[in-house]
Amino acid sequence: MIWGTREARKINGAVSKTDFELLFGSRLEYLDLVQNVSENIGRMLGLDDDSQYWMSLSVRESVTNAILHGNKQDGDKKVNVLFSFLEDRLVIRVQDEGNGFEQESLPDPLDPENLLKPSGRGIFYVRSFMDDVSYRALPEGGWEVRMEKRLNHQQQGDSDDH
Amino acid sequence: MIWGTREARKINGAVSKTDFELLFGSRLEYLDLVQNVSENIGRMLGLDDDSQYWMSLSVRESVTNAILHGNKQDGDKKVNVLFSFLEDRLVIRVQDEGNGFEQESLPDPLDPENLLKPSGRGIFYVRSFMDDVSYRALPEGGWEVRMEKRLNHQQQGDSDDH
Amino acid sequence: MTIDMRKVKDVTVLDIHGKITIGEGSAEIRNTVRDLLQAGQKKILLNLGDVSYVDSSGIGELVSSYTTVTNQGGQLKLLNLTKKLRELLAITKLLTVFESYDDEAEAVASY
Amino acid sequence: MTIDMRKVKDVTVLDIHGKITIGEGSAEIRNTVRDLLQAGQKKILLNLGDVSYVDSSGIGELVSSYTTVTNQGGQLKLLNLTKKLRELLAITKLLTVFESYDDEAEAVASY
Ligand SMILES: Nc1ncnc2c1ncn2[C@@H]1O[C@H](COP(=O)(O)OP(=O)(O)O)[C@@H](O)[C@H]1O
Ligand SMILES: Nc1ncnc2c1ncn2[C@@H]1O[C@H](COP(=O)(O)OP(=O)(O)O)[C@@H](O)[C@H]1O
Repeated sequence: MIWGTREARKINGAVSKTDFELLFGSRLEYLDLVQNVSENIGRMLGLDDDSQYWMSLSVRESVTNAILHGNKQDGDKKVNVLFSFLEDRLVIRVQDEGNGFEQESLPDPLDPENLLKPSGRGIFYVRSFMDDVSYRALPEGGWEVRMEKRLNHQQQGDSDDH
Repeated sequence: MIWGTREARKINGAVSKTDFELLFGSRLEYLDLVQNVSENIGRMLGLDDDSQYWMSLSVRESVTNAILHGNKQDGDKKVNVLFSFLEDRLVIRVQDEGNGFEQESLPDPLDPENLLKPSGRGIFYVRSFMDDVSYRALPEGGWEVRMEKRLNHQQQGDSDDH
Repeated sequence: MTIDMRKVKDVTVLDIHGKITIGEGSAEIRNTVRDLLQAGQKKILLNLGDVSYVDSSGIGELVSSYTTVTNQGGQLKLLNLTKKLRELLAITKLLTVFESYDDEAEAVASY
Repeated sequence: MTIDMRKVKDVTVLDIHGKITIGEGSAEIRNTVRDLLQAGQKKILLNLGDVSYVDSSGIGELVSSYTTVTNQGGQLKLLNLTKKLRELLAITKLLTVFESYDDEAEAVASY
């Protein structure tokens, strides 16, 4: 691919500008597709294979939560995934139509009493793999998870020639 | 993948309902991504490899036209690709912010005098590979290409088990 | 996801293929394990070498299979962790919970 | 897209790798062909066996390379068409315009 991080630097604009956006009904069947788009976006921006993998896993986990917890699998409620390609980082926002959660009240999956719980690790993984993660209630209603992944410009050129 | 044409039949709704939607600035750099999403959607719906290929090539050609002719590569103008998963067919609509064209005035690329022209084959390919193609000016402004691909339910089961 | 079952000495090996994710029938492992326990098979080895993808729900699936087996006095161990799965287990401090092997004969001998 | 150039007898073979599409520097073939003509090389063979993708703009690129060469009294032929590319050429009635081969020696001998 000719287009690598060099071009990604040119793509730009304000922090809030969305470059590529997905909008879909709350169906778990779309998870593979969303993960795949995320991987391809990572590749397009020159992320190395591992970073692509963990970034798209983080998107997948966040979209899973949006579908299950935010929209409660109501197929008529939408999930919106917004990608912003900034000079030095990829910003991804996952929005659902639910009421969100209180960050402070989330149990810590590493706490010995939670270690063997069958759930409660998704957000922890996202926070581990992404460079910055924050949450907010949207002014127009709904909930947003915002994640950042720094782009590693040292790798510029690696993905330029095939 | 567990999800194949069997599930695709269940996904449904009115003809105009959009199930999966892409929205992005008018940049040719996104063509690979859009094509890839289309291929994955084709796979998810149980299209065979060849049909996936020609369907996603048709989407790619239509998005190329939306970017080049509709939005004249103005990065601030958006292209919208809307996928509707119907019981028996996939409907894809590609929308841009331009004024469209008159179908009757399009030169026929098979006409001997056009055979060696360097351009003018995109729409012809789309019409060849898709089952139904139509165009319209959008009431809110902009232009839409609407394409249908029939789903081949005989192949049900082929893609169910991996 | 598909599961193949085979017996090596007195150990039941479950060869898991495909994805262990929320959309992909992730309760299947748990159910298979429960059936084995009911049939009195308490030495269970999950071969994960052909697993292409695991999400947090899949990790939860492995954990709940583990606790179910342990609670009934059995042993559930893991075989052929991929690099990515190992990392997912490591950062949630589960790598030390599970006994895991890269060699099947060694795994079978460990019960 | 990348282009490797080599000489087989008096024929210049261009090995095209990757995609011939609108985003992918599709004018490169045309430019290379023009340079060859200027250097007096009029027997040109495009080896498309390693081309992964072609869109309508890529087809246009092949056509305009062909007309440029023909207009200057040269010959441009195609080698190793993939099944998909063959179909794209066929439905736009271009398969009969281009001379194409699946065997390089045969292609070279045909000039
Ligand atoms: N988008 C969301 N909307 C509402 N609640 C959420 C959302 N995402 C996460 N949560 C809450 O946070 C909890 C922890 O999420 P997570 O760490 O992904 O684990 P799990 O989904 O396995 O419970 C969820 O159980 C849910 O209560
Ligand atoms: N979305 C569009 N908006 C405006 N004009 C269009 C659009 N799509 C196609 N056209 C017109 O139709 C013509 C034929 O398109 P096409 O068959 O794809 O060939 P090409 O793009 O190579 O010219 C274009 O040259 C353009 O004038």
